[in-house]
Amino acid sequence: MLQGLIKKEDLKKLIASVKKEGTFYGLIRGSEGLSLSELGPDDEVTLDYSNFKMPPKRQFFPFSEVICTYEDESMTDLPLSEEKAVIFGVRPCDALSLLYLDKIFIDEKFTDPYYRSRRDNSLIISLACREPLKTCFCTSVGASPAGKKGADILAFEVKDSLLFEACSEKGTRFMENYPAIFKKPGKADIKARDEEVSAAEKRVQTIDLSGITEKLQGCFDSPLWEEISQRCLGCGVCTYTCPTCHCFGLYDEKVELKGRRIRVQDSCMFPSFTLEASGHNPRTSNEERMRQRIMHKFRYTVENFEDIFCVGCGRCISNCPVNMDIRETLAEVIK
Amino acid sequence: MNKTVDNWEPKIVAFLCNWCSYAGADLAGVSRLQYPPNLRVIRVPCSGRINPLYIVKALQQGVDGVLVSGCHPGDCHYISGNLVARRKFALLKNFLAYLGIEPERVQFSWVSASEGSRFAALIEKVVDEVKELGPAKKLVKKGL
Amino acid sequence: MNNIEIKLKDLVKDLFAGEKIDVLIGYENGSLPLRSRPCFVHSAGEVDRLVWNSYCTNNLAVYLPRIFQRQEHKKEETPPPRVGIIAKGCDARSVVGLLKENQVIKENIIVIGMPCSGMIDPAKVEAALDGAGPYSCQGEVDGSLEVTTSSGEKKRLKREEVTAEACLECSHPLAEGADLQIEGEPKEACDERYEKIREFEAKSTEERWQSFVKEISKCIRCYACRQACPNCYCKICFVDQTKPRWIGASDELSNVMIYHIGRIFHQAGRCVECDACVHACPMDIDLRLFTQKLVKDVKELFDYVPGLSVEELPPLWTFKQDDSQSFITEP
Amino acid sequence: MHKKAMVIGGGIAGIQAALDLGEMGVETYLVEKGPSVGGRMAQLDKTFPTNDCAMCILSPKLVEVGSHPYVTIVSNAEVLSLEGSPCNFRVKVLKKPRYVDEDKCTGCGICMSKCPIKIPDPYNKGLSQTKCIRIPFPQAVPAIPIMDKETCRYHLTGKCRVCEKFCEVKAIDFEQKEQVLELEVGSVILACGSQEFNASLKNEYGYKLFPNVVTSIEFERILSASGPTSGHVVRPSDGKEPKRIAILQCVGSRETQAGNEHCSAICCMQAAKDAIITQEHLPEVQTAIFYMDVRAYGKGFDRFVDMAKEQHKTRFICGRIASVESNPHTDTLLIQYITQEGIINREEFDLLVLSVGLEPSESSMDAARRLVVFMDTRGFLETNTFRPVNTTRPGVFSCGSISGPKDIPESVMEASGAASAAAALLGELQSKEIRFEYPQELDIRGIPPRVGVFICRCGINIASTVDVPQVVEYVSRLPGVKHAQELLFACAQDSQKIIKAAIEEKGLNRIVVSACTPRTHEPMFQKTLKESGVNPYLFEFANIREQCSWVHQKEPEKATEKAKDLTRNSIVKVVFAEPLYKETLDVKKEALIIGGGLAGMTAALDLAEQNFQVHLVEKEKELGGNLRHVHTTLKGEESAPILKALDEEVNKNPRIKLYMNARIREISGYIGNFKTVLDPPLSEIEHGVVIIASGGEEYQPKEYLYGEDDRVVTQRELEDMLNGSDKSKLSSLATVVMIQCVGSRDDERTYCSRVCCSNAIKNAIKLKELNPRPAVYVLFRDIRTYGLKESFYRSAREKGIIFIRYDKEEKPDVHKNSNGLAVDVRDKILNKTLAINPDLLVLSAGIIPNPENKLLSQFLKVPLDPDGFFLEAHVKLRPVDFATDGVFVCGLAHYPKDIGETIAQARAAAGRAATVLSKDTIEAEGKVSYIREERCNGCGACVEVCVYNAIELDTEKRIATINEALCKGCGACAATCLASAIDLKGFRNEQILEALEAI
Repeated sequence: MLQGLIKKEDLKKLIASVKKEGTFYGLIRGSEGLSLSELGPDDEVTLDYSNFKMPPKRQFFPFSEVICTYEDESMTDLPLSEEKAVIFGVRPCDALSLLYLDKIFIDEKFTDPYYRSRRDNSLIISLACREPLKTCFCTSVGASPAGKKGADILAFEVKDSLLFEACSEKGTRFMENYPAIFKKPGKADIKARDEEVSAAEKRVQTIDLSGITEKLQGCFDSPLWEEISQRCLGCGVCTYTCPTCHCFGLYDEKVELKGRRIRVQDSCMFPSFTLEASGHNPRTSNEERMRQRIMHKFRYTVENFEDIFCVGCGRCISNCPVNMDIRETLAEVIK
Repeated sequence: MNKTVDNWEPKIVAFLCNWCSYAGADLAGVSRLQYPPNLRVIRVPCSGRINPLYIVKALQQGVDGVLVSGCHPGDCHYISGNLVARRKFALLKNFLAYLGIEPERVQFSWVSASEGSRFAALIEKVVDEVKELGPAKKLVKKGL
Repeated sequence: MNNIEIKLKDLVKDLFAGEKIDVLIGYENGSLPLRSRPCFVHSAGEVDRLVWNSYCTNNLAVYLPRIFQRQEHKKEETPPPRVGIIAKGCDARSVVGLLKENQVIKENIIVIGMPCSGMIDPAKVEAALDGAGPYSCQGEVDGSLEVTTSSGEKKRLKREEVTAEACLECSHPLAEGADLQIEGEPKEACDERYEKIREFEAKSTEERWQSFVKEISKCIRCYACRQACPNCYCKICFVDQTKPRWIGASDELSNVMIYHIGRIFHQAGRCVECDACVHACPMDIDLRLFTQKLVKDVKELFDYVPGLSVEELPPLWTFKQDDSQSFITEP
Repeated sequence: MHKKAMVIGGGIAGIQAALDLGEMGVETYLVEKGPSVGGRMAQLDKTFPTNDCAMCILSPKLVEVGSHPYVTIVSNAEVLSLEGSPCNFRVKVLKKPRYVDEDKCTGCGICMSKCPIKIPDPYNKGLSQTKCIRIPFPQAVPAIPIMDKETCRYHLTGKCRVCEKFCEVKAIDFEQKEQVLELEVGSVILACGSQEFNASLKNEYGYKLFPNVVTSIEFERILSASGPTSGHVVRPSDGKEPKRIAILQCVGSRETQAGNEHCSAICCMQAAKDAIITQEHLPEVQTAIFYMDVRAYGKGFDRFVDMAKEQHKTRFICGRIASVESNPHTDTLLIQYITQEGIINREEFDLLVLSVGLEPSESSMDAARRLVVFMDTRGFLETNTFRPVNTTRPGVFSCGSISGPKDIPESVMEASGAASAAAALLGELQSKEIRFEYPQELDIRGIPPRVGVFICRCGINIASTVDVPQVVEYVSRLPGVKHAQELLFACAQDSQKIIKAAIEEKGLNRIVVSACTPRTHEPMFQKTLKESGVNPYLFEFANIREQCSWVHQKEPEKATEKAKDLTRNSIVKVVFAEPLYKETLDVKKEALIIGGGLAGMTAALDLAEQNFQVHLVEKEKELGGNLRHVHTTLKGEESAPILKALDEEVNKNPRIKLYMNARIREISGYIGNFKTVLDPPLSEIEHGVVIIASGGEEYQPKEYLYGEDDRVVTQRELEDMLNGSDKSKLSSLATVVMIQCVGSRDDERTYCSRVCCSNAIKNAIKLKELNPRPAVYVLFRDIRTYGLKESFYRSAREKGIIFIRYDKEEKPDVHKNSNGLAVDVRDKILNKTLAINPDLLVLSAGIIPNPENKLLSQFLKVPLDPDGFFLEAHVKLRPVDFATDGVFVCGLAHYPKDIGETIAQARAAAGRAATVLSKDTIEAEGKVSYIREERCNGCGACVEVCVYNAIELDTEKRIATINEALCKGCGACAATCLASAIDLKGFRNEQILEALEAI
């Protein structure tokens, strides 16, 4: 396991080096708050944050993208992205979410070339979590503040430095590319890191999800859903800010003979999601939609991919306008 | 501002009510009054028919200006369609300007069936003002 | 438990006891600090869930249209319930608007007016804590809010500074016209309004456009603003319509802009300035900067304030012969 | 013979009469002496008191009459003789040559543009020039040029024929001859109108001597945007904007030296209107109107005059102009005038407008002579107060100003009334069935659009500017277009054959024609589609002439681009068009008439005569209403026998069912299908129309000691006394004072009650006739004996009745003193207060609306005006209709009016009602609104914005529902609906958005 220490102020050097081959994404705090942005060497990288608002799926699975254009009878696919990118500062929970998305978009039979080219061309550097939020519950769903899954490199804040630890071949190759930048960490650094990690892990609130999938298998027609969903406004905040939600729709836009096909993220919380061309809608109510979302994440994905598609980032909780709390919902199901 | 754009001619869409303004435009024609060829007319039965979204959509489609014209208050073939519309228009005009869309891009007027020359003068004025602004960029859909 | 809360619970219990209502829409404690959230109480036994505090930000009127909507998808229609609703000034104004637009059945609703002293805006608290939600809250002390951050730091925030904008500028804090009133000291009405709007108006066209671009660029099209708005009760919102499709589905900026222009314009003469949309927005878009402009214009042009009278026609449903037409182009 | 009639005169009255007859299924010839119908109204700029644009409201009527299947316009023609008897007339009509073949001409106007001879334009009163061969005005119907033989170069010199050379359809015919048509009709309506007084006869005002003296009709053209100066108000001498304008009233009216004795009835309001409009054009202008009396006697007139005074800075000067001088250097006018106080003033003006009166025209009098109907000594048609639309010859009716000066709504009312009378006469005859056989319509469901595009060259009108072949080439490549071609004249008959052939050969299912304005030719192409089995709404028109080639003559390339764009747009719109069908609904051929007064009875008899069942509801125990208190008319006709006869006729008519002492409990439904519950008998009746004739009441004065002193009575009470048994009391009177405007024109009721001046004069004269001794004083504000009533004012003064003007601010003071009753009034002419001790004080109490109007208006969802009278759909052209179809109003329910006017309006209401009842079904518009239920929230916004009451909320389903029969297709509901749950067929959101996308 390759490890390397880098002074926080030396991050700029790394950015400058990476810039020669590709793009470096990191977090900066601008007038509009925190955002994952393309960085130059002169930008001040922020390390002081809990997590950022929009999950990293947006880097690979944009809200909308043109996938082909057509004119008359001919159709042209859009070229694949060739941009090399390093994404720095993703939290471990979010890094894990990318593995789930890969299961959807990179499949032996059906691979999404646009998603795949972006994934293949990117390197993920996670930043271990020190200050979990009130809404975090990663440890209950298989993630953790210092989880490595999904990351190519996991970075830890250690005093005035960052400790980089390669978690994949890609990560190892990356670190080997910049021998001048990384120094070998000392024992004290490792110890400091270990302390931080265990402190953070302890602070994450937990919920007991044992048997959740089985419970869900038995409660499709439960009156529970109506009760739970009463308060829900039916917006798309939870799904759009969720790092694993990935449903989308296809739309055609045309001008005279020319047109383009666009893929746009969709949300199972919207009635239009299931609206059929005939006008029929099999899911007309909020409760059915709410049930679908929970079932999808905690039952269907387990049945199909053997994973709960939730990483416990808490975005759906903190952003919900009416404080729908998925932890409470799950607790209700289990009860 | 953008006067330097070569050979650029603004495209202006005009929503005209059938009974007054469209007839006024016809009269301008019958009277052979010459005005700039930048207008594309969409005939509607009444200015009251015009959903404010049409105007916004026109801007999104990349037209450089939108003109809406109906009957003068009192002349409406449908009694008060133009007066119901007037309230929407007043708010929309203010609102779009407030958002930073140049006010000259979206204009409202009244032209009666006997005002061929007013119609021609109106088009002259609107085209001039839009030319002054240059091609529309705001609110325009990308990739058209 | 505060005095108002006790009075409220007693009153609601009486309503259930007297079989006046089938359901009460009120607030309960949320799962996060500084959050009270909407709740539905179906019996006297559940009344103790109810709370009344400085975190009751949501506009509860948003639930009314759907409660009263005909349940066409259900095999058997149940008669519409009798509903009690706890109402701040803004919620009550929304109810008036909904009554006017036939979304609420007048005979089936009891509005309980609350003496609202202004609600705390969680977004303001978050901003004061560098963008993260508080880990816990110790309550109000001497006009300040005491909170602890995720890093364990304790902070005191001046109440005034974390009070929601809508509440600071509220012109009718009292739920006038409510069926029942809980006595108390509401906040004073604010007469000095629209200062921000006037400031914005004074900017150059370009500056205003840039601000608009900046705000709308944040939008993720989650429609939380729409879903939280009591006036946005359309069965199928214009953005979701096909044949014709008013707006492209992508997040191309012009699409997003037209969504917001359309939605906000649909509030013209209807918006009660509750800021439900603002509070719902996960991206902190300053929607108030735009919604309030129309409120101001409607007042100035048509001398109309929404939500105050059930009888008065909404301004865009009617006209006056001498309405302003200074906006008309004279060739 | 089937139902046939002839209307002579194509002004607004004639047009309305022809349209109403046509709608009643009467085949009608509309004979017009000029080249186009339209009359004087076509020359007006605006109309009072609403300042509506005259052409905006007239031109749809012109188009309608020009294309009505039951109306044939015979223009440039006059009637020579009328023989036979009612229901069996033979008319000889002389059709004069136009030198243009009406069948061939397409109205393209090329002849006009090429003709080298310029002549003064009669449409613009000679203030501008037109061509010797010309279409009389842009909206003319028929839109066919006429050649002025007197000035035609070819006719004068034998050389030229330029017009013939350029006419591609060979329509010019220099050899055209006069033609005499012999037509058979059942009844005739005379509507030949009047003419303006020749201001040259009053040479003291300098007309034709000084350039800046114009007549009011010339000024009307100057104000008009389509006039000689394009609506720039300038004075003729130097083209500069006038700063001071004088308008002189009563030029040729109310004086007998060179003019006419009668009042012309319209000039006061026209002057106020012109002052307002002028000030709107020139905010700084100062206008002074010199008048004798301000005769603002109609609905909303007084408010209009107040507006002129208060908001438009118009001075109203009661006085006459004595002399006019023109400064030879500046052409400024120095006007000397005498005020009513007798003061002589001199003032400079830049422009003097002479309000010329109306007088019988030579052609009207000729027509009257040829038809052998009697005229009065002035030359107006002789009519009886109780038979206002009848002439002296049975079967011949009249309307409009041929029987005395009157304004547009009265002319229109008389027109509908005359139409009703003419149709009633033909009651037993059958309507000619006009039925078009069309092939089975193509079912296009599931068939992709196959668009045929036809681009018209319009001779060279389009083709000389727009590169037509290029447009054809361009559009032929557009999606959905299966056929594109050019046509020399798309509207020509052979072009229709070409279009039909293309539809058949290529299986076209949607058609676009790029040509001229759809406003005139659309119905014709729609007919062609129908004849080919294509739904007529699968058609779009692109206007590349009026709105392209003619306005971009110097930019052919850009015009071509525009023509492509416009055509493409129409193609997109037609691709998204859907076949539409007009809903029809059955008509219950019965009428409900509310009110059994003169108006209600008259309307009931007219409808019954046309074989319709009538339900007449009267709240009192006897019929007659206010007429019971009117004993004689101003002309001296006795009303009692008339009332008795009416009462009997109504009572014995088997088609009239009377409900006495009855009230309306409930009315529901809509045109063709109303349901009303009456009490008694508390049963429901079904009917197709409603006529409101609920009358009005005399104001009960609270002022001038009325009710406190027996010597104070109202005019009505005086009239009862004059016609009662105790006349002896009256013969002993020494002094009688009458006070006008009691309860009228004050702050509480701002309107003029219209009849009180005539009533006072009638009673005053009667008093004098009874006993010439007493002094009779009439204290008035303005004497409003409008029209032919003026002669009675004159005769009253001749009989020694004393008229004293008072101001609203200085009302007479009535009190009791030792001498009995005392009236103090300030006489402005003498400039002192007169103290009169009458032994009878008569108050001219105004007419107030029926207090039950409010309830009725709620029942029927029709509006009231601010004064509480019913508000008609349009004050000028729809004086008895409401926006809500199938409901009509007449009599005092509408506004105070005299007997003749009431009868005319009642017959008009009957006529309008008959246009509904004579049909078995009513056909709705094709382009109407529809609801998309799945979107409708039931908020009710649409219900509020619909002025036609075509939308209701279904309380059960909580969604809006549209009654297509009532929808007029304005689309206000669709634009107001936030949920887009309402859309307008033919202008659907989808069509408009697609069209926008294609721009």
